[in-house]
Amino acid sequence: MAITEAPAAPAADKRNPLTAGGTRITLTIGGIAVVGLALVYLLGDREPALITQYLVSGLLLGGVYALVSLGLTLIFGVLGIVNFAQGAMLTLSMYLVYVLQSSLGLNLYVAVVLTIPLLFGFGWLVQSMLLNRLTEDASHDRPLLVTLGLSLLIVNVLLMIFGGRPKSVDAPVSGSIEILGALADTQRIIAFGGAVLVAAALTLVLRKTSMGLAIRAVAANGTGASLVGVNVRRVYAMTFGLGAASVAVAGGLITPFTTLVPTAGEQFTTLAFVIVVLGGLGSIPGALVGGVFIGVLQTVGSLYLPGSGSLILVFGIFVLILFLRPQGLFGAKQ
Amino acid sequence: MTATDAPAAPQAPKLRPANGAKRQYTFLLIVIAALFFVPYILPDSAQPVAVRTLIFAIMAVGWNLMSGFGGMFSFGHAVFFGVGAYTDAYLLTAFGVSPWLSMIIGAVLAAGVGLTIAYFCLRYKLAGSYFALATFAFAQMFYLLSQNLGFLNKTDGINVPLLPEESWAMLQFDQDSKFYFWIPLVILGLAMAVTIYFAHSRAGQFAQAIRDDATAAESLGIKVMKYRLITVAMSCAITAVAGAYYSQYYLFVGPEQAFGIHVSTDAIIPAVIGGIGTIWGPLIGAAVVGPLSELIAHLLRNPPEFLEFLQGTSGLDVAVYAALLIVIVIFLPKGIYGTIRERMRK
Amino acid sequence: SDSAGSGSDSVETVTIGSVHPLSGSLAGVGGLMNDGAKMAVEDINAAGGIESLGGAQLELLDGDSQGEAQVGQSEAQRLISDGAVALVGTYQSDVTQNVASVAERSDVPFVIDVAVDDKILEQGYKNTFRIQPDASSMGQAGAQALVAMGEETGEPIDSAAYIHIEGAFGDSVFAAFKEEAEKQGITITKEITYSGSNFSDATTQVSEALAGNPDIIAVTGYYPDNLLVAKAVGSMANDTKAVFGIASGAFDDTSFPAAAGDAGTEVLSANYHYSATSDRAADIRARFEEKYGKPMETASMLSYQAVEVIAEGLEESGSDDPEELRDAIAGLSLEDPLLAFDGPIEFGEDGQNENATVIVMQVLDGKVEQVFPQEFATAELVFPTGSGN
Amino acid sequence: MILELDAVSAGYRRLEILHELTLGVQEGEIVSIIGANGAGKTTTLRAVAGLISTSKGSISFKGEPVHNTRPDKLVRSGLVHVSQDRALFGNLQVLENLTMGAYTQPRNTIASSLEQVFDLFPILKERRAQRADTMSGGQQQMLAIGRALMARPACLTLDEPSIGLAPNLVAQVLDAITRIRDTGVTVLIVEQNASQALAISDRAYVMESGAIVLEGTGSELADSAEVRKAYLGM
Amino acid sequence: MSLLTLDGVSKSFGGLKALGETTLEIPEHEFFGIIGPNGAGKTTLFSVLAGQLAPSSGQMMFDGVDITGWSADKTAAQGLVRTFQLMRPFESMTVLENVTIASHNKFRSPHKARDHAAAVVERVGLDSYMYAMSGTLPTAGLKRLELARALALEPRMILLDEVLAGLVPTERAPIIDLLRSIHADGVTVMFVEHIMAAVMALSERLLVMHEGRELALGLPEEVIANQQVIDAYLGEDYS
Ligand SMILES: Nc1ncnc2c1ncn2[C@@H]1O[C@H](COP(=O)(O)OP(=O)(O)OP(=O)(O)O)[C@@H](O)[C@H]1O
Ligand SMILES: Nc1ncnc2c1ncn2[C@@H]1O[C@H](COP(=O)(O)OP(=O)(O)OP(=O)(O)O)[C@@H](O)[C@H]1O
Ligand SMILES: [Mg+2]
Ligand SMILES: [Mg+2]
Repeated sequence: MAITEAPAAPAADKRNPLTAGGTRITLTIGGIAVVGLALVYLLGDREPALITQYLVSGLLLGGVYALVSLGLTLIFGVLGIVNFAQGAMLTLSMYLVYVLQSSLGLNLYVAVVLTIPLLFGFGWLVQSMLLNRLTEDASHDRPLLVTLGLSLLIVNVLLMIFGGRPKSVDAPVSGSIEILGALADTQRIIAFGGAVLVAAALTLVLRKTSMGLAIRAVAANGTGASLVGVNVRRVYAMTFGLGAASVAVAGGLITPFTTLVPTAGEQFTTLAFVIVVLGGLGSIPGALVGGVFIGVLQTVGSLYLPGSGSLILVFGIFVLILFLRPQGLFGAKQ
Repeated sequence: MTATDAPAAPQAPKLRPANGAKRQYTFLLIVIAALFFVPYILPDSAQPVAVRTLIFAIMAVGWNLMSGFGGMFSFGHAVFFGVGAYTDAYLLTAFGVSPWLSMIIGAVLAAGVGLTIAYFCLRYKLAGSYFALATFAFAQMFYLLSQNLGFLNKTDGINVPLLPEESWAMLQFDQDSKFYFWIPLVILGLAMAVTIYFAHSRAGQFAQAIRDDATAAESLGIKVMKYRLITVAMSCAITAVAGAYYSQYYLFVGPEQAFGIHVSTDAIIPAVIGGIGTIWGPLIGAAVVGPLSELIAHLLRNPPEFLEFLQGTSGLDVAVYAALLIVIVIFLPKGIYGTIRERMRK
Repeated sequence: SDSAGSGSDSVETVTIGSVHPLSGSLAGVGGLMNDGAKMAVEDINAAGGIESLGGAQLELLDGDSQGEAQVGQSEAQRLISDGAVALVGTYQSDVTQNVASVAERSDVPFVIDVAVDDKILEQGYKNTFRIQPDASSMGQAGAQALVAMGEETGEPIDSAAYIHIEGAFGDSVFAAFKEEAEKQGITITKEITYSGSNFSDATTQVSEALAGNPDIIAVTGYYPDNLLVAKAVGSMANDTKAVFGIASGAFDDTSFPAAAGDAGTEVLSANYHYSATSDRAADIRARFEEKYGKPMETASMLSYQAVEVIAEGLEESGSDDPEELRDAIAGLSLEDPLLAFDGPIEFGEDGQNENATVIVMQVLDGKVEQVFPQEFATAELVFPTGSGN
Repeated sequence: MILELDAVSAGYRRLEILHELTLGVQEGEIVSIIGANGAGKTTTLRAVAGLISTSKGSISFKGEPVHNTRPDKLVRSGLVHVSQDRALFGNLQVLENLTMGAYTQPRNTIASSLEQVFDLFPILKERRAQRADTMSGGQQQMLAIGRALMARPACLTLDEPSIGLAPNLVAQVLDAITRIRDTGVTVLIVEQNASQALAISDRAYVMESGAIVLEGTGSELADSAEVRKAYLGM
Repeated sequence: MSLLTLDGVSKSFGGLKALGETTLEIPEHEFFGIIGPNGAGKTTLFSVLAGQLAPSSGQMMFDGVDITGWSADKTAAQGLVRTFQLMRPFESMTVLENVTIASHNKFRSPHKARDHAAAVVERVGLDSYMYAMSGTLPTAGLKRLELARALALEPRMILLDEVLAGLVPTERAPIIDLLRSIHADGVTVMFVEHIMAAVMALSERLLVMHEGRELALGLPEEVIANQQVIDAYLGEDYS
């Protein structure tokens, strides 16, 4: 796993970084966010109703980002793999949902549930067949290239099977509700809920199950884990599988409001990395908060920096945080 | 107490006497001389692929200096390539500056940009994946910036105007001119020569020591930041030259061509496949990867009979390429050259 | 390349190169376009080939640009050195740019089927021709159509908010629209841009557009993002008279009505389009769909048309020499275009088809119908539309 | 013999370090391996623990062949290794490290195992909420041993448990090892502090260049002039 | 005159004071030993002296120059060089190259640097490993390599962090001899060690550290008779 050379502080965070809540950090970010938003409302020179709409949209977009990042934070945090196939796996799960729905006529959400084990298996296979050896060598350039290749492979195989024409799925629910005068799309609210649910589920798995314990041990010291009886390769495969399974939820829940083409997931890969590093490698709450933070930053930022301008802001803040708090918002110092 | 037979004495360690840079220069000369004849052998239709391969090779040689010899894994070499490409296109269209001069200016600019980025990344002690992601973020920022900067024509990009006549000063020849191959070949030769020189120089040795263990190097009196930055500057400058040549050969550069993610990976893939941190790795890697997708596409266009059914499946060539990439990375852990060298040493 | 023909009339096959994105994110449309070109070649061959060349058969070589400019360029070079005497392509402006420079240097005519950027033809290249209207003329024609529709239905349009993709395409369509619209007395209440490479929610853009209470919301962009815009408008209470796409990649696509559902109903789109009133076009579309199992989109029809242009050039010049072919294409007047154009296909000095124009389509009953101008109409225009709810 | 190595060859990549090495440990013994630096002692223990693979020969544990078996399987069968670098979970607490040690054990036995470990190393009880990587060198060594004990090993292999420790800690750790043996655990230990190690060993092997050259009881070897000269520096 | 002077030097990590205010004078050409329990702050002291860590307070003078807050490379160039407790070879390089890296700092000419390095490699007894990749060296070899690299800089003063740890007794003797000869060449030596036999044999003066502070300082025999030292560090066997 990549480790910065920054000197360690003694007993910085006694809790385990994978699930640590980081109350102080949450409060700090919350505080900054509230102050920032207050400034936008007071001095932003835009209609409050419009700002509220941007805020709500940003939160919901953040939910989508968080969904995509949750799986990645496990894969990156525990296995140290810069998984460039994250976006492609997302697309894969979307097509699976599409196939399940169009061939078996399943309800969208039933299809999503069925996709979870499928992607878990896919992730398991990818890790145990392609990546295990590289993970053990602790190399970071080679897994990066393998996942890059994998991403190309998935996208193009999807292209071969489904062609490049856009597809769409039917959602059982649609429409939108109003929050403080701002419109919130129901499907996006469901996706947001999904993000919280996945985060909770992953936290539960990591905290309460013996597999979770093993994952944390492997993250802390692979050899050490094998010396206490953990089958490290299995944990690797399991972790990648869990990461992929979370991606399945993400893909399934965003399918109804995304144009389904073989490259649909790609745009999320980059931001997911930003979010994961921002939140702290391997931190579940970090991915959640980071996702929402980036979503809001990008959306509210676009009030003043339209188009790609707000993305420059996102990357700028990312680099700043890398410099000033390399362990991320929720990461314990190494 | 029982005594067992004493085992054989430990084998003496294999000697590895210094092999001076001379042999490598000689070899380089032979390789470049041999490559000189490539345009006579290749069919016209393959020449663009050969030129593209050379551009990849130059980028990979540049990337390898910083990431292979310097140990600073850059995932944002598009920044330097793009700076070179845009400098050339911009200076040419705005002021009519000769591309040869622009190459130098672009190289200097890219080195400057690289120094700034690397300085901050190193100052804040980013390493490993974090360093890679930081450079990646910078590349994204440059990408977005180039889309928003008016003087770079935003997303439109810049066209290098076509000249009616061939011109050495403006680096333009007939479409099929062999100079389009020979010029990057010479640039590649120079870049390789720089690499060989650097690898054996005092500064290069320091850089490699720092890569292996910065703390130990510093405690031996080596100015860590200085030698790291020297490495970065050279790497960025070489990559920028590749970018400038790109603009001249393709006569067009836009944000995607200059700063796109794939530009960064194009620099990395040949080096990793060939052997990261070795002198010959990037060259070998580029020679393999450059034509690979073309070869696959060619094979699929005119498939042997038993593969007939695959003809015309879109995406297949890229999928095969991706699969091969995965296989090579997994089965040649040290890259092609690195693996061969290891075999020979043992 | 020395493969250019001799000019004699004893040629057996004439090779045309086609460069499109067959893989990558645009593979869907790229594949359709390639198929369109292929089908044109087959149709022409079946009809006896090029008569003036003694019934010479056409052959199509295809190249995959992978959506990348430099790949497109080397593919074009490959096709020419493999004997192509003319090129068609390429859908993307930057790739087209590079292919155009290859065509110029090799003195091979290049007929652009789709690529919108004005700039491509501003290089002064003499070998490049474009069938479709360019970005600025679409913006201008869009504004004119809007005014005319308003007058016809007695619902004058005073204001518009404009949502468009960042970059050359969106910017130039918008600029031309704005200039023309303001001339005609329409105020632009707001210009909202978004980034095409990272766009997964349009609510904010749409709510910002609606904030100025415009009569219509005009939209320019690609398929996924315009779909998002349509859906966002559909979900918000508003009293605009219509959503009006100009050069929109989505609104007149056959898959749009199903994908957008209710939100797509009565959405308008000003765009170049295959001529739904032409029997010839209808026949081609029917056969295409039967053969490839996919509906033939307009882009694909343009590729078909581009091959026809080249074939007609060959016919006129009676030679497969690229330079003679080029001259013939430049002087061409091709009647009965497959697109809803203002007359025959004729290229101006800069290579632009002078009669290229946009028509207005509307999603009605889950189908894209041509509604304006009257001569191309397949259904009755509904205006103002139901999008105000 | 609870643990037996028969003509084992092993090494790194193409480099063979152990050349047909043979040794055995009886149930309930403390056996130590001493030898020059680079003789291959660590390599031997790593091969036994399944951390590197063997190319020739066999290793058996409780009569079953176990060479080239994954480390976690060996742990389940009762063979537990404490490596030279300790391999602790640095960012987990002392208590979590210990609990993790009992990963292969039924949950209801954890409490009693903990008690045993705390008996042996009271400092661990005192510091149970401290992060492992902030503990001092000696404390970390105790934690590593304690974690291994949590797996209720039948046989414990220790690689230089006293390296870099202050003299008083060296004595403490070696003393603890005797007490561990007294609870019925078999111990195979590699030590630089040869004289102290021999003093607590039932039997010992002397290793040279990847093979065993001498074996005997602890006191035999400690008294041998040859060993004293070559390994004890006396 | 003293070569090295520490005046109230301390180092804290966050809330932890790893090294308390330390005041110390080391005369030129002394052989100065340091012992103390694990975590006493010995390595921290070295890191502060050598410039790896900036002191939290205090002042350090070396050879009449104030070196407080200097970076490691500057300190090394000044003639104050350290070795590492956990060996840190440049793994991609041979033994000779490792040492040449250091001698490059003394000699601009590559040939001179090489010859000098080769001589140092021989001096530390690594000649048979001259061209071996440093990563494959056994522990004893790595310890010698650490020494060789430091010596190649021709230091005025050398800080040795547990150069004997991990060595079997027979391997220790030649290193101890080597240290003596280095000292005989006029180099001032400060060393941390847990192996008491060596400590007693080598130190002219001995400092005992405990929890970041000086517990005792004086002649070795006096120091190890100190009851506090026995309690904190040596254990009953030494009483
Ligand atoms: N990962 C490795 N790759 C290559 N060679 C290695 C590796 N680890 C150890 N060696 C070599 O194997 C030999 C035996 O090493 P080992 O660590 O087993 O010795 P040891 O007896 O434990 O010595 P020490 O007292 O130094 O710990 C040494 O020559 C060493 O250099
Ligand atoms: N980078 C650091 N961050 C936080 N605490 C540190 C750091 N380095 C050392 N410490 C702490 O400072 C104290 C002193 O450590 P130091 O390494 O100087 O001990 P030492 O005397 O060299 O011990 P040993 O004999 O075990 O090598 C220890 O408690 C250690 O945990
Ligand atoms: Mg050892
Ligand atoms: Mg220490």
